[in-house]
Amino acid sequence: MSPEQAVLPAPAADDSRAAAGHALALLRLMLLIRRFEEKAAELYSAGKIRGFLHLYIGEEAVAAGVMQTLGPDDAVVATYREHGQALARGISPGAIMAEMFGRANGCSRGRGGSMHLFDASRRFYGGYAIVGGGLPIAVGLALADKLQGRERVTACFFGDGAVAEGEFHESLNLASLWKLPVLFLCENNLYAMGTALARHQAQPDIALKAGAYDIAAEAVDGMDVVGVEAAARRAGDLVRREGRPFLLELRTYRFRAHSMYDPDLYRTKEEVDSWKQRDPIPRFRARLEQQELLTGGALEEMERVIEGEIAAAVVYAESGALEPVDDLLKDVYSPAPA
Amino acid sequence: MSPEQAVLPAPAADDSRAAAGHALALLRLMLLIRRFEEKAAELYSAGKIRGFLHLYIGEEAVAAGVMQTLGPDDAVVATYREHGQALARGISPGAIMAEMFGRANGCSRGRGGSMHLFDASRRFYGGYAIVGGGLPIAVGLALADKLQGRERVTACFFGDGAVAEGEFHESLNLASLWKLPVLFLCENNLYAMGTALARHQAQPDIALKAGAYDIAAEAVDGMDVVGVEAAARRAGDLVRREGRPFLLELRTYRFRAHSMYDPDLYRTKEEVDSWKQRDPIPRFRARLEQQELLTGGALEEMERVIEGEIAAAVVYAESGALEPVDDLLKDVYSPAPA
Amino acid sequence: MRTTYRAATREALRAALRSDPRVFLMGEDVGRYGGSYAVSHGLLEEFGPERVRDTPLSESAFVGAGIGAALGGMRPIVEVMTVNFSLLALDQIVNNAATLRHMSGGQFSVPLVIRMATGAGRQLAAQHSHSLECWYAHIPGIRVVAPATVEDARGMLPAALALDDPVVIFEHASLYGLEGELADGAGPVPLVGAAVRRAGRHVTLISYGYSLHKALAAAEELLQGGIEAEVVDLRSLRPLDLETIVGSVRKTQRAVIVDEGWRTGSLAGEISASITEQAFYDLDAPVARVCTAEVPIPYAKQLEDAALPRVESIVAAARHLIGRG
Amino acid sequence: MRTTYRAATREALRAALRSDPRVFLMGEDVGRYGGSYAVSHGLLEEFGPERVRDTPLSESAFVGAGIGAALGGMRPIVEVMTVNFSLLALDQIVNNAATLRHMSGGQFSVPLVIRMATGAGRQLAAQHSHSLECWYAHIPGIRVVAPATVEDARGMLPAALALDDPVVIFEHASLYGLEGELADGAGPVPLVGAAVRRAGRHVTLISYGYSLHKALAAAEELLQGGIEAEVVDLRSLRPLDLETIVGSVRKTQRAVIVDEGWRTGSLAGEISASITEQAFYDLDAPVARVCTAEVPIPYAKQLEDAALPRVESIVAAARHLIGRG
Ligand SMILES: Cc1ncc(C[n+]2csc(CCOP(=O)(O)OP(=O)(O)O)c2C)c(N)n1
Ligand SMILES: Cc1ncc(C[n+]2csc(CCOP(=O)(O)OP(=O)(O)O)c2C)c(N)n1
Ligand SMILES: [Mg+2]
Ligand SMILES: [Mg+2]
Repeated sequence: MSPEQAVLPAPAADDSRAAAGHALALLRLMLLIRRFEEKAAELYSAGKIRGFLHLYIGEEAVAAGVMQTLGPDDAVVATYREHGQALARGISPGAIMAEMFGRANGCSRGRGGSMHLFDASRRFYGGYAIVGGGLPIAVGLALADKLQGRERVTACFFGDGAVAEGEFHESLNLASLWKLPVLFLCENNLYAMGTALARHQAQPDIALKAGAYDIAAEAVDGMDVVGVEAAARRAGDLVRREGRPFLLELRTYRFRAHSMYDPDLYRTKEEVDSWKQRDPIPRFRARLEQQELLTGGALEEMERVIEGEIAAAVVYAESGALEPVDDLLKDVYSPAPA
Repeated sequence: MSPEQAVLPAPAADDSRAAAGHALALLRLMLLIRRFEEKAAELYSAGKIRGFLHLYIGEEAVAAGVMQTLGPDDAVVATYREHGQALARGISPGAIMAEMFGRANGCSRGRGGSMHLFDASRRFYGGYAIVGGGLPIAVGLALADKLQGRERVTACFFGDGAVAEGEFHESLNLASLWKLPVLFLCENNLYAMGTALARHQAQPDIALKAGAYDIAAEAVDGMDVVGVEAAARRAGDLVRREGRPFLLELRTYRFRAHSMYDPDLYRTKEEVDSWKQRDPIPRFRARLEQQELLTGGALEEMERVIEGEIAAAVVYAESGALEPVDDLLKDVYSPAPA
Repeated sequence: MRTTYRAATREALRAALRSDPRVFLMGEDVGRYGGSYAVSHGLLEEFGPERVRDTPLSESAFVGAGIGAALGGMRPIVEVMTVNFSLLALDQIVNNAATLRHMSGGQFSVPLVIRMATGAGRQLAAQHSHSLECWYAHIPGIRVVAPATVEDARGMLPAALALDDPVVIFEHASLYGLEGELADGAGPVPLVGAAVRRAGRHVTLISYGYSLHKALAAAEELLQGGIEAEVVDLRSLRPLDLETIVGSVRKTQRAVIVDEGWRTGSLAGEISASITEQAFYDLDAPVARVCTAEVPIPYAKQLEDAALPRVESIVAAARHLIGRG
Repeated sequence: MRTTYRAATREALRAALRSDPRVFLMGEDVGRYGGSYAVSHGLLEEFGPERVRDTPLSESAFVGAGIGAALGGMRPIVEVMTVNFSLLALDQIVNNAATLRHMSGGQFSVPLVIRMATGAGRQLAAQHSHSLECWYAHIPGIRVVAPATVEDARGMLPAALALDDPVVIFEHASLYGLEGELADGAGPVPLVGAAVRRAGRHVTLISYGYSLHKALAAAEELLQGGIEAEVVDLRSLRPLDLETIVGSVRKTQRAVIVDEGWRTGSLAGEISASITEQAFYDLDAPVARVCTAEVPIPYAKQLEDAALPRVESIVAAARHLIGRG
């Protein structure tokens, strides 16, 4: 699929949504994710963050747009590339940064790291690092909601690479067969590590595959935050109303390498640059300026505040205690029942 | 899917194929499979055959029709319900019966039993008893042919239940992505053990699923041996010509329980009877009589010969030696290389 | 009341479904078919299709869905028809069920029960005869039990459901027909803790599941020769109750472990190593193992019989230890 | 010539692809990406996309396809990026690769090599830090090896390809950077057989893979205290070379097994049991094990370090055995 094909205009009907405060909040959120990850990359090079680090830079519009449409009772299941989802869901930058520092004040007490962010209070059921592994979990969360008569949506993020896994197939069939409220969100960034979509999918049109499970689907430009939000809202409303799954394909691109280990040999500079032309942040900013929703030094002010938040997050992380080694075996099993 | 929907007329264009000798051979083969399995069921009750025994009775037209279209260099991968495929591929009734008796003269030396029939000389790569487990094997056999520049087809039989497994999804994608000559043959008998198709597939139209992999597909009446052969030939020719996979769905029905352990509580007698009305054997016989290809006492003669063959097969099995217990560890590993 | 292992398991399922609305059962053919081993027969009729759910052939998805449903507040009982098919669900069990509590810093737990039939002995050949309990017993984060009696078949399930951890219950397919006495109103039993099923002075036979009954038969036979064997039923495979195991061996100074798993890398090996670590100086002879021969289980009866632990081989191993072999 | 474990592995792959047209390499990102650990870097350019095949994320299908291709006359080398993902392919490996020769009465064989990275130590947390070699070593019908040196990285692959059996090669991810001497024209090495990597009189340290190097470091340290440790590298995990292992222990009368697997049900347990079975009366003290703590590997460095075998703990265990602990 060429970049061109991936461009769909954001439905005009939804532009109204992008009004004032909400629009600025969206911009702010995307900026926060971007700056947070730029800092994370810096701290990784400095050796403060270890293990695997997968950056979301370029894909911010997806998490930012989708998360607007979820309520506090809805559930989120994500992948190892989930800083954006975690921040968009409201987990504090400090708790996430501390997690990546491996500190006890991290959102997983330092036991998970970048790939395994959790927050029970926000029904953020974590980052899953086995590709495709989160899909059955999302199906089960939705099943629990259905069995308990709760009208909730489980939002399940996964990449284009996950579509090749058997668990994608089994999970979509099960969710549709049992009429479960799962919003399947495929972040199609055209690559599974170094393997281009067309080299891992015989049929690269992912949304089309939903038909094999009698699931409704749509593909949207994942670089347009307004369009993403609108599509996610349409899809989520349908999931809520009909209690059935929906597959939303978000066509996006990662600007950075797959992980900090990736030499990025499999893409041309031209391809990456052509996608950077469609960077969701400047694109949205331009739109707001044009609509005069962003004026004067507002952006600079926003950047300044975010810079402060991130600096504070780093301080919070630095200041976090290390889990004592004596607690190594904690939380392997539950305390025996009374 | 109701029995009605499953009925497709056999393409008239192909009736010519059903001429004389070939037609009688088809009838004879279906009868051989039927009588062989009736005897196997009897011997199971008598305790001569043990383990699991899955009967193909009612589905004979599928193996009989498909196997006509394969050459000696083509490969066959089957399931645990594979007596029909084995007989149709030319493995002798004696070798199969002996295998089910657990004798050293069985086609797997008594190590496999009913679910694991093998014959290297016929490129019969065996019955696989883990549902879906044979599909990746078939993909690999086709890959070996492609890499060695051999124009061969690998015929891969599996049931409707296997369609729900992740391996179905992964295997069809891989076969299509790599343009491998696999003829996927889904024996849709409407049940996976006691679970009806509509209760295990959100989208019960199996042929339709091929689109998700950019694979061509067709669904045919699996109770009509002529139609099956014609469709398998069309599909096989395409696989051979284009070196791409094809999914052929064969709509059929098993008249007996899933296995000898199955109380068969999940189907009504009416449903089973309505399908028995479409028994492929009387149906084809009637057609041959009407076309005066089957006359006088020909059928009785055929039955008599088959009865003799099966009696001989039982004698062969009875007379087979038991693998000596001292050879228990044989064929776990290859003899060390010279 | 006289009952069978199958009926006791069914009764445990029924009682759980009755007493806790969070409990539901899902798996292949648990409903309309009545369970591939007829364990869940009648439960669909009593509890309906919402709580007794037939699944497609999708082991990874429905086991994973069990994990998700547990995260979502339910108490799922997932039946994986047999351990042979559980290989398709191992990623979900090992990478998700076993890790979520720890990876989340204790925020989440996975109160999931997974039941599966295990074992060989019915001429089902290489793909349908696995005994992989040892694999599961290796994984921190899950608990593993193997009921070998009707009491445990009835009592371990409710005990497992009372915990917030994932519990895997192995039911040897050859045990479903086992008959035994069950006290009326029998309920939960302790999940952990080995049981001395027979007292003896000369040698300890350690086993679990179906093999336990071979060990008990061997003990009978040994008695004819004047050898009094103590028989320990592991009951819980993870955690292991080494206190009871080692306690018995300290007394008898000799141990034979009977395990249907293949010998190399068997649970028997782990137990042998642990006994030696803790009771080396009390041992009169090295701990012996009676396991399955290292071969994909063949179909032919004489070959399968030769591959599996037999009463004679247990008796011989015990006699040998005592120097009467 | 001075080289690295990574380069030696790459050279082994290159030589195999050059010398045998039946050999091809497939796996996730082995081609364009250059291999997730850069092992196969450059091979796509040299051998082309037909013989160096990038696969979709479909572990079960491409491992199964490797089995099928082996049945079809090829000599596939399948790279499963890491053992963590191999859980998704276990059904194919255990139920098909390991059984086909036996189930078919010897008619078919599966000359397949499966390579996978294994191990922890890089702060990759619970889902990316498994050491499940012991699981594989339990399965009859497959062979399992763990090259720990550049010679073995270079030589075990061709030795595996020369066999008609499925062979699983475990490459500890922390070894790829290991430097060592490789003789020019170095080729195949015997696949089976343990190696005494260091001679000693007082205690035998038994290990494999990356842990071997911890054992060697411990031996150095022990020497400071006058303890001469013999270090045995298992090399082959299935079959185990008990002759060499037991031979060494008979000599030193004391053994410490170092294994990155979780302790319960570890390969170390199997080896401990086997040593005791064969050399009980030669043992001066019970065989000791230094394994990984029973916890899903945590991300935080201090916790991961505490969970894994350390040189100090090996030294302490050895000293304790000798009564100088
Ligand atoms: C089952 C499994 N196989 C392989 C890997 C290694 N791996 C990690 S991410 C990745 C690519 C995933 O691509 P995609 O699903 O498109 O997500 P993206 O990284 O593009 O966001 C691979 C192969 C893994 N984590 N899990
Ligand atoms: C992975 C796996 N899960 C479960 C089983 C148990 N089982 C054996 S056959 C069967 C039903 C398969 O149905 P289908 O694929 O339609 O084939 P059919 O028996 O109808 O020919 C099941 C569930 C199995 N053998 N393998
Ligand atoms: Mg991607
Ligand atoms: Mg079927």
